[in-house]
Amino acid sequence: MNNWRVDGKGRINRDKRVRFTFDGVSFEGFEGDTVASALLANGVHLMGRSFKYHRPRGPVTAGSEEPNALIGTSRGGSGRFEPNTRATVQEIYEGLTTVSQNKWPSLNFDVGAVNDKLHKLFAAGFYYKTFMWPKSFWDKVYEPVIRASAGLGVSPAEPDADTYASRYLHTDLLIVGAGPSGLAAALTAARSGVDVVLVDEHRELGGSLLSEAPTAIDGKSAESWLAETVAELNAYPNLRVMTRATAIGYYHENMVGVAEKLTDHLAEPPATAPRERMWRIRAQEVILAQGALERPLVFDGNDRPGVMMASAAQTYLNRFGVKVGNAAVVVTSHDSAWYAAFDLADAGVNIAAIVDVRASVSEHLQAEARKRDISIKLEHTVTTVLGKKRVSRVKLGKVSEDGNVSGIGTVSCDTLLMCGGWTPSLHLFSHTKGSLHWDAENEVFLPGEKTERCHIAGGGRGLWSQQAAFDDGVHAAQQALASRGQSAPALSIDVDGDRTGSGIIMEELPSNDDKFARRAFVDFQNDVTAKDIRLAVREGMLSIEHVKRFTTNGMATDQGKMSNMNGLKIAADELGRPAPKVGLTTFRPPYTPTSFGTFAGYHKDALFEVTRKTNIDSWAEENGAVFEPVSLWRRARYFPKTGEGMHGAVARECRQTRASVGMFDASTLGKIEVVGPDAAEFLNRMYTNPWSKLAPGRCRYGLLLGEDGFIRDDGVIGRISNDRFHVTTTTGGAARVLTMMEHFLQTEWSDLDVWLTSTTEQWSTIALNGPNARKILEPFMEGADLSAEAFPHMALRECTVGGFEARLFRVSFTGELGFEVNVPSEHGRALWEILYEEGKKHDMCVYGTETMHVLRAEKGYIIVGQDTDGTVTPVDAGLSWAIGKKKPDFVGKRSLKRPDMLLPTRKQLVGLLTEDPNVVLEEGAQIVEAGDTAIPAKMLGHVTSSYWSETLGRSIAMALLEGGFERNGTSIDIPMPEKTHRATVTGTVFYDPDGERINM
Amino acid sequence: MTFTTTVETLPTMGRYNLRCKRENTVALSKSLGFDLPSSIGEAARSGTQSALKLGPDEWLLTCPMEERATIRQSLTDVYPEAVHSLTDISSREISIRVSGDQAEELLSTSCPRNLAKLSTGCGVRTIFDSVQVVLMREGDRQFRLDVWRSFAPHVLGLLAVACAEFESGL
Amino acid sequence: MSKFSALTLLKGALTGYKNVEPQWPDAELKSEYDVIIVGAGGHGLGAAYYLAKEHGITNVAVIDKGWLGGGNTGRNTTIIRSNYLYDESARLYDHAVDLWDGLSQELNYNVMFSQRGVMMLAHNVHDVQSFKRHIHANRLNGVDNVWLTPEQAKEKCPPLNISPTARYPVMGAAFQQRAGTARHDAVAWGYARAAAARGVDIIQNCPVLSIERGPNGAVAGLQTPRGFVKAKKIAVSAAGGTSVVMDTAGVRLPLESYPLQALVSEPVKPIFPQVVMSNTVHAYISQSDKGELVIGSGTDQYVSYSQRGGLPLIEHTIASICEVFPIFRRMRMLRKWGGVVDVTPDRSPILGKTPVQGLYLNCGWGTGGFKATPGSAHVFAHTIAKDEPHPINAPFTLSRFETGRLIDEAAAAAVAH
Amino acid sequence: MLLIDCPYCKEKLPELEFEYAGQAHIARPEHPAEQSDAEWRDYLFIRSNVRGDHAEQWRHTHGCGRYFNAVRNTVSDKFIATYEIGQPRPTVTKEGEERDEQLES
Ligand SMILES: Cc1cc2nc3c(=O)[nH]c(=O)nc-3n(C[C@H](O)[C@H](O)[C@H](O)COP(=O)(O)OP(=O)(O)OC[C@H]3O[C@@H](n4cnc5c(N)ncnc54)[C@H](O)[C@@H]3O)c2cc1C
Ligand SMILES: NC(=O)c1ccc[n+]([C@@H]2O[C@H](COP(=O)([O-])OP(=O)(O)OC[C@H]3O[C@@H](n4cnc5c(N)ncnc54)[C@H](O)[C@@H]3O)[C@@H](O)[C@H]2O)c1
Ligand SMILES: Cc1cc2nc3c(=O)[nH]c(=O)nc-3n(C[C@H](O)[C@H](O)[C@H](O)COP(=O)(O)O)c2cc1C
Ligand SMILES: [Zn+2]
Repeated sequence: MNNWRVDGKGRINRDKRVRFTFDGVSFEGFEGDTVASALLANGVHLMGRSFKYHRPRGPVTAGSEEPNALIGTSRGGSGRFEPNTRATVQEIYEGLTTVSQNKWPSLNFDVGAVNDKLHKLFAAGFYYKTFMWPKSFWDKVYEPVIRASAGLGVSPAEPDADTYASRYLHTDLLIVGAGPSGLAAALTAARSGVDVVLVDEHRELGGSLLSEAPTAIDGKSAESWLAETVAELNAYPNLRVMTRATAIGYYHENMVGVAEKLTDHLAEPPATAPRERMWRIRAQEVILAQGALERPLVFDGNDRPGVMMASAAQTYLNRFGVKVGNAAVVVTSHDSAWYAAFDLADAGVNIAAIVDVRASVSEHLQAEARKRDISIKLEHTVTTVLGKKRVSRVKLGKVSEDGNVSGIGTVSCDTLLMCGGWTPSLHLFSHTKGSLHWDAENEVFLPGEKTERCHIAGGGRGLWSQQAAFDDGVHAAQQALASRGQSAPALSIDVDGDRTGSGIIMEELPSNDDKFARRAFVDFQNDVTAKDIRLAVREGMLSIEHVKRFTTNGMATDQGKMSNMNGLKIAADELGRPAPKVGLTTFRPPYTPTSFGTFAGYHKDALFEVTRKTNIDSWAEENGAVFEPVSLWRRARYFPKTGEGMHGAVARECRQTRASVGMFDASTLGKIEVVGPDAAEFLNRMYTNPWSKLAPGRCRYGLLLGEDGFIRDDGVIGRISNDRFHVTTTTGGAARVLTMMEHFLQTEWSDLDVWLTSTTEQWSTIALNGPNARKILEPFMEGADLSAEAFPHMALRECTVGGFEARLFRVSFTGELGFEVNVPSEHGRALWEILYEEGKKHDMCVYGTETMHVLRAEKGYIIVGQDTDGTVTPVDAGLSWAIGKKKPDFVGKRSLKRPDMLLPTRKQLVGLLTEDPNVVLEEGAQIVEAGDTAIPAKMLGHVTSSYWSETLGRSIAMALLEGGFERNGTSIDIPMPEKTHRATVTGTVFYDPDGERINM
Repeated sequence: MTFTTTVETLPTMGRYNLRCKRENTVALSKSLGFDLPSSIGEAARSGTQSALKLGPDEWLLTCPMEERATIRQSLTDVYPEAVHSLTDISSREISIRVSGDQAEELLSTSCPRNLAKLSTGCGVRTIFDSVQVVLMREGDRQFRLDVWRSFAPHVLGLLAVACAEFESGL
Repeated sequence: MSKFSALTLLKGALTGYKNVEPQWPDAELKSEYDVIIVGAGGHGLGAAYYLAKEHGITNVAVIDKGWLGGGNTGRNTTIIRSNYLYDESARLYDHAVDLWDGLSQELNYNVMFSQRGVMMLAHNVHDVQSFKRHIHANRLNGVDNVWLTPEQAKEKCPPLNISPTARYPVMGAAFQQRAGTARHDAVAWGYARAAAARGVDIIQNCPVLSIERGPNGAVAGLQTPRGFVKAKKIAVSAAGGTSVVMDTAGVRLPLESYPLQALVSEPVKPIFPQVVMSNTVHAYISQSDKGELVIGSGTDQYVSYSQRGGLPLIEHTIASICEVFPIFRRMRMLRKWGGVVDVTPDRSPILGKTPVQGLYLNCGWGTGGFKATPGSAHVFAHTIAKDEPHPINAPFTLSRFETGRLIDEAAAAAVAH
Repeated sequence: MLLIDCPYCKEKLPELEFEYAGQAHIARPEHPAEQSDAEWRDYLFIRSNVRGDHAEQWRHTHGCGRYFNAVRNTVSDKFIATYEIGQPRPTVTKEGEERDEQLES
């Protein structure tokens, strides 16, 4: 294939070759490769450009903490492009296409790189200090340029073609991370029989075991130990293993969100497979075995392609069988890089030198190095890296005791491996607000006080050897079980040939070059240099939080995994304060960036949110209704005949209803059954109206206020029997009203013997309105008398209609003779069709919400939420009559006596008739005194409802108007952009003011 | 594992919401002919009738449609001594049955409760996605969901998508 | 304080930034001040600046329990608009927009005020009625806000989904062009720097433990871990801590503090210019100058000071954004965080005097006070200096909860931010 | 997502089944008509809003349907007790107030 693969190394499947493209060029890798490993195997290091300076960048890690090698990916076809994917995580599959980002015209030649030349100008926070003059340039010149040069990849441009899923999972123990400590914990717990879930973000279990050169575990090669362990774990029915699954957030009460990638590694995913799934795992106990992340070193040119974490090179070698270069220099302040050097040397990489800033390193390591002919440079440093798109040479220097550096020349190499020590991964632990304590000896933050039932094991506790990690994993499992009152048998896993090590932490590598001239990167992606951090401190950013925000250190897509600790050390150095006094910025979810789709899960398109439909809705759909959304319901708005628009349809529906009869699906009205000996007393307390004297078989309009005295809801309430009421509410108010009633009943009036049951969906409600309404119903009443005498306005009865058990109300929301038939929901459509057939004999129409609105407005009936808005009292709405004058109290009564409620200048509900009868005012239009043209205007109120009234042959409107009742008969103006309309203030009843038609 | 779990909508059944104070449960149990369960989540059965306790003063009574009148009559008779609320909600809800090996896991796509804790024969009111449901475990691998009628398509829609997901094997 | 300009920047660059000086000195707490402002958010720092600049009162301290700007000022989604319904609100927020325009120049600090326009989507007939009510009221109040058809909205904001078959179809939008965003941190820093330059002491990491009152009932000073500090006047501008601080002065408030969460995506190249808000689907979004999508929604359901918040709300918020912008489903969430917002019953702030002599209150901005920062700070300074409210904040009294004279923007429209 | 112990169901259940319902132990005045404007304001609007242990109401809406009381720490969000409506607030020993995350040492 090429000369960067190392025979006999790696866990890739050499039998399966995979082709993919990068920037249009086709490459080959093996199954099991990531984009980064496959490109490296092809000798490609240059994979991206940085955010600000457009510096050429290659992968610096081999994992999800990668800040540099971010690419766009797609499997082709529409809606499958994704920006900012970490090449070090994305597995290759046949047909994968990838592109580099943040470059123009090409990755190799990027014009944006001029920024790098101007870097001195672009110091941290520079944009806060300039781009202010001339002021007018901001919108047109500066900001567009700033915006265009920011951002990394490009946004997807098409709707996502994939689906996403979610799952809840409950378990005794969740283990995050399947390195040695996680595996040991899983073995221990699984053997003891508890339910265990083990998650790891990689495709394979093993964590660092996959990357380190083989040790012997329990007398077997690490590789076969791992294979056996994985097999054992997979065999436990009480253990669930999830790979490619990242614990993204640790939420309240041991709930951990785990984002599982399902198809992004497959060439041909199953058709109905979701792309990703969000697991919401609730665990009794959690073990965080996330390991530790290797820290970069900070020195001039540390961002050049070919400069890489030592452990990453080791991973590329041992896991992917790729050597990242032929000639490497290793620069380190920690023992672990020595081992990486040995692994690479053993694989044939020429290690030109190990440069260690420390004065002494164990004799054992030195001997191992000498054995491999590696030149050892203790108390040395790398002062700069040469080579632009790939390391070509590094300058070394000898560090004297006083920190002075004397150059000793350059070394040629194509790779520079660095290691600044290890940072325990405590991201998830920090999500719980668990405290961190500073381990002064090792200069790391370790877990302190816990707020959740969690246990940290392995690298996360600063333990560095496999043996220690295994032991700690066992221990953590035992602790977790113990806190559940269970015990687990001890398990010992013996490691032979273990590597232990230690190191020191440097803020910046020593150098004699001007601190402010060095290009020593701390946050690679955001191009934050050590200089930026020092400058920020000098500018008064004394808090690490200010430093972060001023420099953007740690705000890139790796969220500080690479940069936080180095940033902290440099800031502490500049501040002259110890690191723990400076503190860390807060880790927040998600652990790694997570697709929106995964959070949204199934909630997409029709399943985004419930759409409620009545039993009659299907008829409306079949008969050409136009719908509108009303709270969660969809309701038929009007029923256009061929060629009719909304206005034509509504005019016709109004005409037919007033002239003969119209039928309306009112099923969405809320319904509450109020039952018990104290039912009437309960309603007395809730509603403004009196209920005690309402006779069974009769109904009454009810008005509900909030405790603040403002109208919340209304509806007709019928007394079925002494102890049973049928309460109706507005469509949108149903749930709210029931909640409010339950609240009062349960928390204030538990002495009352009354119970509430929602019956909204028990009943389909069909409203018949118009002079011929009775004629439609009568044939189906089995002889029951519907005459005005026997069944007057506001009567109700339980009966059968068309053979269906029914509750029949004689009520009207149109001012016409009206009936509302309630039948069990599943029969709604059947009855509707029966009545529809009958209606054909009487020129009956069906109408929707729009006609309902017009007809009720002609009668001055309010719609709560349209003619009222949460600031309207019953008096304001002209509903004083609905207040039971003799009642000592009801919800909201006291508030009506507050000073502001008594002002005559309150806004009151009135009618408006425009001077020009053809002008239909816009709902929401504002009202001013006649003739007032000032701006800002003194607004007197607004139009709440406005329609063309087909019945009256003119427009009508309702309005909330300051001192409206007093203004009856006067003129006001409605200034619109194009023209001011004049109107006369009237009462709200425009049609049949004496209410005769209702009693027909 | 091949996916064999099924989702079906059941025919209408008789359903009452029964409410009363604790001191009246004895009288009501007597007229019903079986003891109302006393812990939330528990169900009691007698022949074709059953009562599931949903809240401290609330039971869901179920029966075949044609037996509704019997229940209503016997409870109406006892009302003067033992006041209560009996409300017919037969049509309010639709019942969905999920049965098969992966029934529990299928439901866990949208149900935040720990379903393993729900024993056979028990039932609770809970939430499925954003929808309130009464969830009963009819058997080891069989559940029934009672869902308000207009919410049922959403629940069924989610279950259908979940079935497709399970069928994909991923 | 040296002036920031391209020239000084260049000079700094050429001289290796040898001349940088702190943007605000780390002041020592004195034993006495004419005015102490509790809370170094945008509102508190701004009030200090205007006290010094417009009223010549410079013996002022701004005290914060943490780092300045670390409260809601440092964690908000930066939406600025003034298309509020009621005259009182429109005047207050529009006063702020007037001051935002030119604030960078005034402070000599680029706060990146960007009038990219705010688009509020209507998804049902009720939304349409309500937004039109706003538009007409705004027009007559001299506040720009216009109606867009779905097609016009799409033209301005191409990624918007206006399909009529969407679960929540876009039926139109209200659009305010003068509205937009600003760089939140820069607002706090700009005011801090300008206030410090005029002699204001900025004291960080110093929680105010209690407000002490003298025998006559008036304020005497306040207690901190660094000792007692005398003050003639105390102004509380401590969002997320108001109830706790005011309680120590014996003033109980109609406030509840809720977590409000926000999140950002990974950064991408510019994809849409406006701020887009949809109250009906519960989410709003803009793209920052750095390229990340900045997303927010409503508060969590329970009161809390934990700055944490739960997962369900985030899931719902993101689902909502993806409904309105289906192309964003493959974008990734980078970080989410929470703030603590003080909410009043009518969702309007309390800004003015209190029953205690010498104690002034600026609180209750809930989910939407960043936009008001310069305006609110400006009139608050007036109130403190003159011991009487500026006409613009006169209606925002504490006593309105007793009389019932509420300014109920929420009840009128259920619109946030 | 919180876990809430419903005192009626006697089970710790996911927050999604519950609704928060405001501060607890604010009794509706016996005779509202006799309340002064200031007293009525207190009932309607004034809330303790404590930073620390907070007595509050929740409803097990998607469960047993009952309102109940709880004491929860508003800094840690942890529940300290839940109890039935009508019962007095239990005296609980504070678990120690959580540290304030904005504080820097
Ligand atoms: C997620 C989120 C999104 C938002 N989005 C928007 C938006 O898009 N548009 C908008 O207009 N508004 C928005 N807001 C609201 C806005 O952030 C706030 O209203 C505004 O920033 C308040 O500013 P402030 O200066 O009053 O308070 P803050 O910035 O919160 O400052 C108050 C300060 O008081 C300090 N303090 C508290 N107690 C004490 C004490 N005892 N002693 C000393 N100091 C104390 C705090 O540490 C804090 O620094 C949002 C808020 C959040 C949380
Ligand atoms: N050579 C050295 O000096 C040195 C230094 C440090 C660590 N180590 C090695 O590290 C090992 C420590 O073992 P360990 O088990 O603690 O760690 P580990 O690094 O072996 O395993 C941690 C695993 O957790 C996964 N992970 C982390 N966060 C995750 C998340 N949010 N979601 C899902 N998966 C996540 C990682 O990808 C990894 O697979 C030892 O073997 C030790 O030898 C060696
Ligand atoms: C408008 C805005 C944009 C932000 N953009 C980013 C960002 O690009 N990267 C990032 O890591 N955080 C970003 N943040 C979040 C901050 O890192 C931080 O979470 C927030 O200020 C709250 O502080 P805390 O998380 O430290 O409590 C942004 C915050 C705001 C308000
Ligand atoms: Zn319960």
